[in-house]
Amino acid sequence: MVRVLFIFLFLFISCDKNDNSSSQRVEKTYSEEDIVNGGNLIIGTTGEPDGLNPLTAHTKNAKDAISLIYRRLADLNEDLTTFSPQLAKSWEFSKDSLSILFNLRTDVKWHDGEVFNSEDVVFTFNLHKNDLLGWEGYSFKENIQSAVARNDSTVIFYFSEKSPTLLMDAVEGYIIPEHLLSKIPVEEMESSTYSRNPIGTGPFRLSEWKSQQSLTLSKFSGYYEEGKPRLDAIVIQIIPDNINLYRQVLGGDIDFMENVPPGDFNKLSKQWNEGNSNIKPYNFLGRGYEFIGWNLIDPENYSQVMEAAGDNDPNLEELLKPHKLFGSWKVRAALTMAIDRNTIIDVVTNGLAIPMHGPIPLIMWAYDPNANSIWEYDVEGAKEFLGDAGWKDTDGDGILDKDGTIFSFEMVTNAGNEERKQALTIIQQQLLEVGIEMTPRVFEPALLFGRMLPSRNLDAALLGWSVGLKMELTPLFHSSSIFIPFNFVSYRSQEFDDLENAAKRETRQAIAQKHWNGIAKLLSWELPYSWLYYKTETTVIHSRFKGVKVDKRGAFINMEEWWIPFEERSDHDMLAEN
Amino acid sequence: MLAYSIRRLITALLTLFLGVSLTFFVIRLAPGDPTDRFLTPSMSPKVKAAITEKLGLNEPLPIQYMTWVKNVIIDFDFGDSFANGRKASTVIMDALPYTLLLSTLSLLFGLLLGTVSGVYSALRVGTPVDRAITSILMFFYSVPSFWLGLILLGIFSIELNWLPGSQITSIFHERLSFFGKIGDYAAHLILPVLTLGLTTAPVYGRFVRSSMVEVLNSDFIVSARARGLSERKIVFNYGLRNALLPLISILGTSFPALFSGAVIVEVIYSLPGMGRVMVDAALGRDYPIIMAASAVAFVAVIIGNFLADIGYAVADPRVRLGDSS
Amino acid sequence: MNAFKNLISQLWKSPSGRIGLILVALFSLLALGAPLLSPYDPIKQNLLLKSSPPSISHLFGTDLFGRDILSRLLYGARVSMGIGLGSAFLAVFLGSAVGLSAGFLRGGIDTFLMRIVDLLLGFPKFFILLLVVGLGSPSIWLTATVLGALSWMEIARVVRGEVVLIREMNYVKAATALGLSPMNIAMRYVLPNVSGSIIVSATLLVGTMILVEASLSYLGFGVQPPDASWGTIMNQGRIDPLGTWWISASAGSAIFLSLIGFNLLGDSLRDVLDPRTENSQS
Amino acid sequence: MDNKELILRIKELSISYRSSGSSFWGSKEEIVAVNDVSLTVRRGKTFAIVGESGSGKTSIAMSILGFVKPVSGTVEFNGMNLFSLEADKRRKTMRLIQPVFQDANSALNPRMTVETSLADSIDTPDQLQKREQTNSLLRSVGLSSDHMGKYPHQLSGGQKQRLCIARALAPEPELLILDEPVSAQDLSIQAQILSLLLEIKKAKNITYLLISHDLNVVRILADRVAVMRSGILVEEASCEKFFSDPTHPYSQELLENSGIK
Repeated sequence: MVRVLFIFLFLFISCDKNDNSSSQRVEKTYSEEDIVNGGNLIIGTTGEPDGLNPLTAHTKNAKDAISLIYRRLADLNEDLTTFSPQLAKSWEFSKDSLSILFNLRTDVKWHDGEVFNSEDVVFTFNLHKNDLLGWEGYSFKENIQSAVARNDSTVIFYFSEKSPTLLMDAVEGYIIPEHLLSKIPVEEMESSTYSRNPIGTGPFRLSEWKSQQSLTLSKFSGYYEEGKPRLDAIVIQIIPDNINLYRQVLGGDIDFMENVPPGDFNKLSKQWNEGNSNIKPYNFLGRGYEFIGWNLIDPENYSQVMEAAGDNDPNLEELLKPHKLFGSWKVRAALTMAIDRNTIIDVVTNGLAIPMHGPIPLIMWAYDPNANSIWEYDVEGAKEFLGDAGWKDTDGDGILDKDGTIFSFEMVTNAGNEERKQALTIIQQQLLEVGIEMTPRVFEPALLFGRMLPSRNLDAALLGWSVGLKMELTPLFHSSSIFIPFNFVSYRSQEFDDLENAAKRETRQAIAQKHWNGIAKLLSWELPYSWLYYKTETTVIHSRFKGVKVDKRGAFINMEEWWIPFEERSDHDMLAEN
Repeated sequence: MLAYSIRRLITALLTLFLGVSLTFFVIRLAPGDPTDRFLTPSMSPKVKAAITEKLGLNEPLPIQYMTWVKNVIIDFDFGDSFANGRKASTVIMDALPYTLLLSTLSLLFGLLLGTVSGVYSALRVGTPVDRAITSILMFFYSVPSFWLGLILLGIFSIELNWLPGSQITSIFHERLSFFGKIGDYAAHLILPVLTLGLTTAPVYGRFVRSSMVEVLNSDFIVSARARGLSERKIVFNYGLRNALLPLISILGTSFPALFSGAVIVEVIYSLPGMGRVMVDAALGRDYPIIMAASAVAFVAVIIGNFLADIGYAVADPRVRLGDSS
Repeated sequence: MNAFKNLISQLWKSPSGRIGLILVALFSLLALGAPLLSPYDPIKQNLLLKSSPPSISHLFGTDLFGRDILSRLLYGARVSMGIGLGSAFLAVFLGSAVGLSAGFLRGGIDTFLMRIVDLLLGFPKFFILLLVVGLGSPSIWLTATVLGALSWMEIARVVRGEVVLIREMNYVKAATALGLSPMNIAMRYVLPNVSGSIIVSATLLVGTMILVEASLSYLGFGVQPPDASWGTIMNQGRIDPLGTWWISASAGSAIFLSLIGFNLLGDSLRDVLDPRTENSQS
Repeated sequence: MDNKELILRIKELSISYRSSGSSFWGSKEEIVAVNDVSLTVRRGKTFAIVGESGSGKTSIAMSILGFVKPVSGTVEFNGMNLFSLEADKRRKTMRLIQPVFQDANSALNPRMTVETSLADSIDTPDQLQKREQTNSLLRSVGLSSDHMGKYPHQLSGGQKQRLCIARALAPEPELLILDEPVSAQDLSIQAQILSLLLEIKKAKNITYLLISHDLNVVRILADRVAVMRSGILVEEASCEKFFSDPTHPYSQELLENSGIK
């Protein structure tokens, strides 16, 4: 269940890591000559991919598998700003910074034996730009006017305007085979059988897919990098129940698992450090963070105004009234001080998260911890602020009131996310200590995201965003997004708009950083959100795998380089290849 | 008989049609929008509109309904899953065999266990053995299947590690011999079948016991005893036959219950059957899957009832006589 | 009241009736007396005591937030039994109304109503429940209403079957000959004589409803916080089934024991009220 | 015969049932229970219909009471066609025809006390008057007010039948349909009930339509006798004539079998 709901946590597409695997155990080191090929990796996952067509797949499970089957033109490096060649050997910017020329590899084959060439790149780009398809990385391509093949091994991308992210925009998205997909109408792309029979240029090819059970990815012998992949096969075993899955990791049936429950992860780390386990834990900054969004406008007024004026009325924004409770900055600041992030982290994630104070995700280059205004846990301060805002407990019932109304509201979250439910429960208690009555409410994701957020019909919501690789806050806070569900708090500020516009166009990183710091300071002071914590990943991998690289981009970044020494091979490595 | 069967068939089809149509409207009128799952913060409204159009969700509801009915009747096409674009019928056909396997095995196990304990108990009415069996049946009748499932899973899979606790095959399934494969399936099915079978058995056990007690007290058994027939013959030829007859009719109606029992058991043991498909589809507002799954569920129920009627007719000589007249 | 006493004493005669009565009475008292009996506030957190196993101060242990499981179960009894009773009541009301109308009025109305019953009986109920209860934020009321609205058909069948028999009884004919109104006859001559079957079905249904609600909540579809039913509490124990075994053990036992109670009581009531042994009626 | 003297007139009455048959699949067959029967009953007299079970005598009674719809024919009561009365008028009229059934057990609502059963049959809103009438009714059938609070299962068979008679008398009917009124009772009770019936008839001048297979009972109560066989009326005669000189061979057979002749 948790897995399905995960789909609903819309997240930006991004990557990152922080190489602080919690390992203190000394491991044997290997040199290039020790490396031998062969063996298998069994990945355990709670969800089945929703298809392996990079154009139409949405779930993390699908994207992970796709990253093994397909290649891009170039791949993002750990710094999240530079790129390494993949299908493109090299690239050059034009002098006017409005086009990039890619030199493609000529030795790349598709899994079906066809040769990869520039037609595939142009074909892929045209589909990315196709509205009808609704590819989720569409926004990356908005600044690109066209992609033109000069010859079989050269493609030029033309841009509308200058931007610091030209290369990132151009290389986003996996290249798909023109010879297989050109005949499929766009509308039928998602339902096409191709989604279950993907052909890519990556190190692994799909060899078997048993619905709801497992996927087998076999070594692609025609892969362009010499000697890779080193493993014979990767089996993705689907076990919908997280606890069951974890038990199988302990039992040795599964080699690799993400999202290990924090309590279990800590136990496992301890065992690993003591040398009592061959399951190696990796703890690194992930891609998700949790926050409370305060509705800044009055929900009732909003629906009346929308009904009366329609969303095309140019004066709409002026008609909106501030929220009775959270329209007040003092109240938001008090609420932020009333919440003890560390306790929440302790209980909900067993300490495996980092307190968060501002809008910039911790893995992004633009993150500067000193830029945020920090509101530490301070019950007295919270009470004082609330008093300043006129909220006093005049009738002695323990709940604050003002002009005859008591300080009471509902905080909503989506069903299916245990952590959020738990966090809500704790926050309820913490708010009660300062005299605020908060009722937690859990709604089906479809209802919450489909109806409540768009209609602003809520007081406050505890949600999480997933982080994309581009520095981007427009959907969440820009005034141009005020009527889309992502800016469900209806934040609008000229200052923010100016800063973000400038930051996104600035090609000099140092200056861009200044703008982003300004944004961090502004938002963490104005508090449309109370940011709670940034989650760390809890991934475990069997220690017989060598050459493993796990960083803020995730644990799937170099699986083609993983290998297993002969002496450590297990049952899994004897699996017949099929 | 033919006329009757045709009449039954028409009623069944009508039931199916009405039921599925009702489900269609209930689901569509429910809050929630399947396109939300495609939302990403950077998606433009234009793209969302395109998706809505692609999924046919922009049409008025009656039109959507007509289209759906047309596609199902003419092409037997239930549409493509919103979640992964696969044909809904394919998704169902992938999952259905496992649910059928689980339900059938559990039914047989529960039936066997229920009949044996019911008959045994009936032959010893009022004795401590009878009371013990009745109590045990009441125990399993009242124990929630998910709790029993958790307990069995905890003991036999997690603590003792004797049996697998998830999936239908092991990772090494492919390299097993033919019999090895069967054994592998069996090992994975033991706990689920035990869970579902044990909670179903009391339904039959209690029923068999009371009807057997009634039959054993009836005049023809008494007179058979008086004629000095062997107890064995009395129990099996006279008693059991008459006592089991009514069981057939409740078998048919217990099909829906078995189906919903399978949903929970499949979720607990992570089996790749209809249970997971249904739960996921319900959560994700995956209309085509929901509709196809409910059609299957309706068909299962209707077939169950139909088989019960036929079985009843075949088993009851009076019914057969009536037929030939 | 005399009849009631009589009934109780008859139930008390058999061991199963006694156990059923005791369990049902016990759980009802626990639910009613939750505020008095709970050693702690069921929502009061004590994070210092989070996930602690059973002890003298917390007999059934605590949950992730250090809340007392015993107190939560006592309050959960209100929700679980409330939903069980409420939905069974609704189902009995609807089922009796439909069964009585069909059996009493016969003819086209009977055929029509029973066709509907057949149709609804064919519904894959649990699946529909998943879909419908999953729609909104399922409150106690919504859950009880949906459960009740989907469970009345069997009662309608039972009631109709009985009514058809009773309708042919001479006292009904005599009443008709006396010129009593059909409504009067239905309510005073027919209904009281099917009440035995209705009470039996209703008692058994309460157990079934508690179980169905628990199953839904266990799957995460049932009532949502701040309300907590036994199923919800059990679902909470699912996060770490071995580490916090006491949560699912105690919640599971509560569900199980209440089911035993209602099932035994229902069975015993059937024995006592069996309409076929007419003279045993009070 | 003028209308005053004539209380009930049955004309060409035919009744048939649809049997569901023993066949599970099979089609339904029609069974003719009463075939073209006509007869008249005089006010203040006892008219007996005799015949074996299945001869259709009870069907005639049920159709008079309106529980069975005839295929054809009419039943006139006090000159009014019972089948074509308006609902309201019909309800009033029907209160003048009351049945007494064979099995008093099934004729009494097991959930009602003696008092309620009787009170239900008295059509007055005045509670005091109701109570009085209930009491006098009870007394008139030989029961005491001690029985008021009792349930049917607390009464003896004879007491139950007396209660049934009391209930039938409550609306002050003109015609009582007695369907095997004593055949479920012991011989000694039979005699008591029969004498009660005779007494009541004398006191209230009520007409009886007696349905019975027991010729002894018929001989005690009846003024006229009609014999039914397989739905057909084979003979109708005065009581004396019937018992002394039956014309139809079937009537003779009946008399012989009953040991009266």
